[in-house]
Amino acid sequence: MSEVQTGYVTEDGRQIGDVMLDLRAITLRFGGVEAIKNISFDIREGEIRAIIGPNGAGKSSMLNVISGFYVPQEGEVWFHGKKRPPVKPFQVARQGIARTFQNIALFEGMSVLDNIMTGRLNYTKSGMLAQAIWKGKAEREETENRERVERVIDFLEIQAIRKTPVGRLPYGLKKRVELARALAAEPKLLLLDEPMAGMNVEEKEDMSRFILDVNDEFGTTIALIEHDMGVVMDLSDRVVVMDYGKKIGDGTPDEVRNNQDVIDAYLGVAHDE
Amino acid sequence: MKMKTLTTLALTSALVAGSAAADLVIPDLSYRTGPYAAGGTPFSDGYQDYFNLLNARDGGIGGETVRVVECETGYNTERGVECYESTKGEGALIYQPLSTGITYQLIPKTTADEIPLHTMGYGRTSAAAGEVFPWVFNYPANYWDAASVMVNYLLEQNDGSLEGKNIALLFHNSAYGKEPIRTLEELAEEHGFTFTQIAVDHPGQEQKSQWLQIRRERPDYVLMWGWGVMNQVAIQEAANVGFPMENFIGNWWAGAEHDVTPAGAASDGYLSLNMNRIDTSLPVFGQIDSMVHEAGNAAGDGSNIGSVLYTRGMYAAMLAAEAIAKAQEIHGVADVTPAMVRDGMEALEITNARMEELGMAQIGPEFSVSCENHGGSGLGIVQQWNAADAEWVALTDYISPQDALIDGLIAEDSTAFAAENNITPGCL
Amino acid sequence: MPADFYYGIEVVLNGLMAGVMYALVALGFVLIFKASGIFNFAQGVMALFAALTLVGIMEGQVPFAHLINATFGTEIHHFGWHVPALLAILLTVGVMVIFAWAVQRFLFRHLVGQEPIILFMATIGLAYFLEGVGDLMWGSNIKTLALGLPQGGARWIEDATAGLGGDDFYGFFIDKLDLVATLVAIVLVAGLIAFSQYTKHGRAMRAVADDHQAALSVGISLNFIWILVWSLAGFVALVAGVMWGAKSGVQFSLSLIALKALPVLMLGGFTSIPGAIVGGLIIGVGEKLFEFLVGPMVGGATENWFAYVLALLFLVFRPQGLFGEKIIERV
Amino acid sequence: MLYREAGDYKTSYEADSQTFPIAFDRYRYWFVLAVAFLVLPFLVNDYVVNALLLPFLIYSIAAIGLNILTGYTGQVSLGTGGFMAVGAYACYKLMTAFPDVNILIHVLLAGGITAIVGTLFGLPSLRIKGFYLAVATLAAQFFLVWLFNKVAWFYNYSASGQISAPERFVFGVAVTGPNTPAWASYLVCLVFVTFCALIARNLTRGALGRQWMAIRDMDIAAEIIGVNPLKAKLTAFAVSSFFVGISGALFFAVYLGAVEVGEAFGINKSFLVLFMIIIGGLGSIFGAFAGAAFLVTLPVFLKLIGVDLLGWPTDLVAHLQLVVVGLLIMFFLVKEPHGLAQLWRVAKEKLRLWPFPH
Repeated sequence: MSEVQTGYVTEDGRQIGDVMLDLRAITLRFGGVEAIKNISFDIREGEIRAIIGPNGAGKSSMLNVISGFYVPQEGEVWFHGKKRPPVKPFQVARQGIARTFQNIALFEGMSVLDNIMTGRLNYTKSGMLAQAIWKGKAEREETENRERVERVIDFLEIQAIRKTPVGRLPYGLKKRVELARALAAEPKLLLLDEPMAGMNVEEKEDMSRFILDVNDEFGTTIALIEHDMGVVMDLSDRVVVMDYGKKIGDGTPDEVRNNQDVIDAYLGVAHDE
Repeated sequence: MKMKTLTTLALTSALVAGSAAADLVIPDLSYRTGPYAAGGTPFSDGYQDYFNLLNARDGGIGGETVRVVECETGYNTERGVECYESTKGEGALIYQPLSTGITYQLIPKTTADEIPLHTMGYGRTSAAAGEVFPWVFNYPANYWDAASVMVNYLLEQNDGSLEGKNIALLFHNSAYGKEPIRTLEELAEEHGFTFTQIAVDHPGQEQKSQWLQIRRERPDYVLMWGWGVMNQVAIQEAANVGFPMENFIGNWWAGAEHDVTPAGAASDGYLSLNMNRIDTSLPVFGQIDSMVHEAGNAAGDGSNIGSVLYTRGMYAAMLAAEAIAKAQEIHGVADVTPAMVRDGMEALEITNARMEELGMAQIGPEFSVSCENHGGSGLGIVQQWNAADAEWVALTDYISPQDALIDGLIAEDSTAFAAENNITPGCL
Repeated sequence: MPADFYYGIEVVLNGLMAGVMYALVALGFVLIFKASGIFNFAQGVMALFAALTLVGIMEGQVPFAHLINATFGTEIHHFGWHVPALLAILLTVGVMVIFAWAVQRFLFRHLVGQEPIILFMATIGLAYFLEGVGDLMWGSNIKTLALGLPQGGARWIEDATAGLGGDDFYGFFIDKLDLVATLVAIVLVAGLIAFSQYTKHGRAMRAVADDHQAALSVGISLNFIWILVWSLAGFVALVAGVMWGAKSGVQFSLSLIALKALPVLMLGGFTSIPGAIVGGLIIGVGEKLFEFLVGPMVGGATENWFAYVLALLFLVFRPQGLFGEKIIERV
Repeated sequence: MLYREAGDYKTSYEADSQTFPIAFDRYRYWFVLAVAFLVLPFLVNDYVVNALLLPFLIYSIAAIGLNILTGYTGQVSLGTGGFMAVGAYACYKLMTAFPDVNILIHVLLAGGITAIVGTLFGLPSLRIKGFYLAVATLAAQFFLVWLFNKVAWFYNYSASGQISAPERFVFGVAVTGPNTPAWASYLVCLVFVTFCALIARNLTRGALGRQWMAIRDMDIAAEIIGVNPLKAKLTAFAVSSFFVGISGALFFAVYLGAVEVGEAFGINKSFLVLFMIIIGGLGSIFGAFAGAAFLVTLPVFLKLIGVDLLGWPTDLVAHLQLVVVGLLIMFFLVKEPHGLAQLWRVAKEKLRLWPFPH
């Protein structure tokens, strides 16, 4: 479906690579309701891809399809050039796809550090016995993982709350810890579900900076859902627009901004009919 | 931290209590709480009241006062262990643990600690083999005797033949309930009756399936090894399905007043075994009433005097007191040790004359204990509930079990136990 | 074997009746769980306590007699009067209402907004407490319920059906007490439904069950509703205690009937009154039929575990229970 | 002033993830261990060991096991009694079948067998959650008890259906059977408690523990970030049952010496152990100890006060005991809903700031 067959160069001069994730004609139904209707789009390596649309457009469902949490009734998911067989969510995570959630899904009973450490689960190879004894491989791995996590903690500037139980954190910091948990997994593809919802301007600026830095420093491909149009237009390389489960636009921010369907459906508030 | 302070507290209190022991200490592992409280309370009342009577009337046993130390087990094995450990340091002379679980628990412990254990009509049947279980006594009768006595009673009712009859056993699905199965299987073969086993799972509040089965199969007789709520429900359900009460026989733990009263008039005619006679006119009750109750030393509120389990508790206390007296006689000292009491138990001889002397004529059968036989004579009576007068009426005199069969079974089981535990049988 | 076939039917019929008895116990759990999300571990003990109180009042027993006697050296046991059954039932209901009030006032009011596990745990404490108080108040001997409930097989059913299955079939056995229990259960459930549909407090109760916050916002007093619900559960406990106590006498073991209600709850769902009834019937029939058909091959006494295994198998295929709504998981 | 983090800098991640990050805690821990291993064995008598220490230690193991399943992984189980029975009967069969093998190995193997059985009964947890699962584990409880009661092979066809532990030795000292010295049975249980607590601590602070807690806190999110729920839940069932099996084996072989399945491992046992972890604190190893100590020692303590000190009738004291335990549970809850372990943590936090709380 995608028109561009090889990579492209963005306005700010970054090289975007091949198609990493290709969604082909996805249809998802809950009972009789079609949450996603025959949608196709792709995500390229190194790109920041935004999915926008009004509430109930099916954006989060789309991320859940990518995560493997929802299994679409029709359509195919291609990852790294291969058709993905039906998989469990945890297998998707192991393929290098990490994510955050719209309504924060942190583990409330654990400390910030432990929460972020869960991001490293896929890098733990020592078995149960080794972990029970603790000495040797298990301890070495634990230390390596901890070093990795500390880098993420430094990167996201949350050193001070390392040992705090997440239940006690304010909303903005929780969002950041959730991002840290996803980053600790060193994902190839990072899915962010409304990373800036409910934040004030300053917090949004911080978060935007982190997203850009992640993309820049680690070369992580990012797909995000966001409502703040300004943020979306600034951050993303390409944008998919959804409405009532249908795709109504796909392209660079400029293209989308000028797309009449999108204006009608989404930005239509300012547009006279 | 907390645990340690508690431990020290327990330690000191145990020590303090231990030093005060100069008289004859009889622990009473009672269960006045929990699901079986209705049975435990009268037994414990009778057990204690008799010792209190001895103190008041005779100044104790052989001049030594008796101190009863009551410890509540709630029929729970772990609490029983606690009770055992907390009382044995006080110089306990004889244990009457009352629950199957606690008994099995205490058989090895009392053997190691050399304190005699009396399990009167319960516990481990093969402990009657005194050479394998030198510290355990289960006179005057055990469960296998009971099964055999029941069958002998039925033989008597059927002119000596049970050929072609169908006898069902309704049993509590536990070690206790399964006790008579082996004996009854043997007897079924010998006498040619059909033997059906019907299990009731603990606690036994719901027995519809079992009684529908009885109603369908119409056994000629139902024998019951029940306990706790199972007894009351079984008797009620038997009445419900119209099973003739006079063909329904409980063992001696399924034949007390509280087992039959909830079913009211419907329980009239129900039979049960007893190892001792019920007779409220025995002089001993009058003495207890005047010398214990009116003196304010009674263990209970007095409402249980003369009841089935009160009488049995008192009977158990009498047997213990007689054994202590015997021990004093053998060893020539008044302040006997547990080991001496064991000797007294092994030399115990209960005669009609002695029982009459004690104001409880004919309360139990005559029997004597020896090193080889710790099980007594195994005699039992059959009693019948008269709902109108609310009293148990003895139907028979003491009936003998089939000794040859029971002795064989006991020998078999005790030999196996001896082999498993490296015990060389012999007299102490 | 026609007789066996009819006996099979008899087993099913009796299973249904037993199911009603289980459902009576399960109802109490459902009432409280639905309104407050509390899994009330003390429900069984409440049944025991209510039945003990009923007998105690009827017989004119002095509460805490043993404690008083032991402390003051007195010898009091009975007031010397007998209270008629109906009045005693009313008084017992009164005691259960006071109990419900006390539970709210001194326990759950301090635990508002806690997690379900904490509330569950509080009911464990309550169970211990109530068991002790019940024993202290009324003593631990077995008491006979003299309410005059009919017991025994219904002869007219037996006689009318005796001819069905040949000489070996003696007619259907149905316990009169079970028939009464069924009747009581029908009246009870109908009463509960009518109460929750047609009365102001009943509607408030349903509103609370649906959504605490919304109920609060329209001015319903949660405190009052919870006292109401616990009182109702206390009343249901009394009914269950009386029905079960009629068979066995009122004694400690009555508190164990709660175990019979758990598989029923699992099957029917913790929040559905029809679920409790249907669940009870399925469990009753299932375990009796299993004991009838398979029991003899494996040595019997299978009912206790089979009830749970039946519920378990059922849940594996329908995790939300019989009447629960399908769980849609979201993130 | 001693009890604080200030000045106790961690220079490595290993040091930071150790069990007791505060130096004072570490000293206290070593002190407790030293007293338990080196001092107590010389002080204890039969009463203290058999009535208090053995049940406390053995229930602690069971509570640790159940806490892993319920407190850490969020899977409520009421099958503890049944699984303890598996441990006990496995131990009995092994002891009688291989009398020459060391009893300690039998106990470990009994734990292993229980782990397998527990994993099997854990399978429904993949579909059934919350209270529904709790009730489902009751199926295991009732079935296992029925099975051990019914199949005579499990109790070596003995006439009574009871199993009795034959005498076995470790380093020439009897640890089971009637001639066991009190200190020996205490030490055996202490060794297993220490072993189990260490393993439990290591597992719960590491990757596996995080998986468990992730499943507990939010199973769906856990799965999406890469936790295999099947593996996490089943490992929790396995590890938990392993501990519970060990406790069952010790309960039978060392503590009671003779048991009957329905009486010793009935449904009451399942509830008791669950109460222990709830009262002690879910998701805390210390909580398992605290809960076991509370429910084992409190009744004994109350009995000492009521019967021995005040001289009340035993049945009154037993009834009052229930009232007091019930009241205490409710009182604790109202004051501190998260159990004794939380009470302990709060006390430590206050201590850490003392004497300058602001």
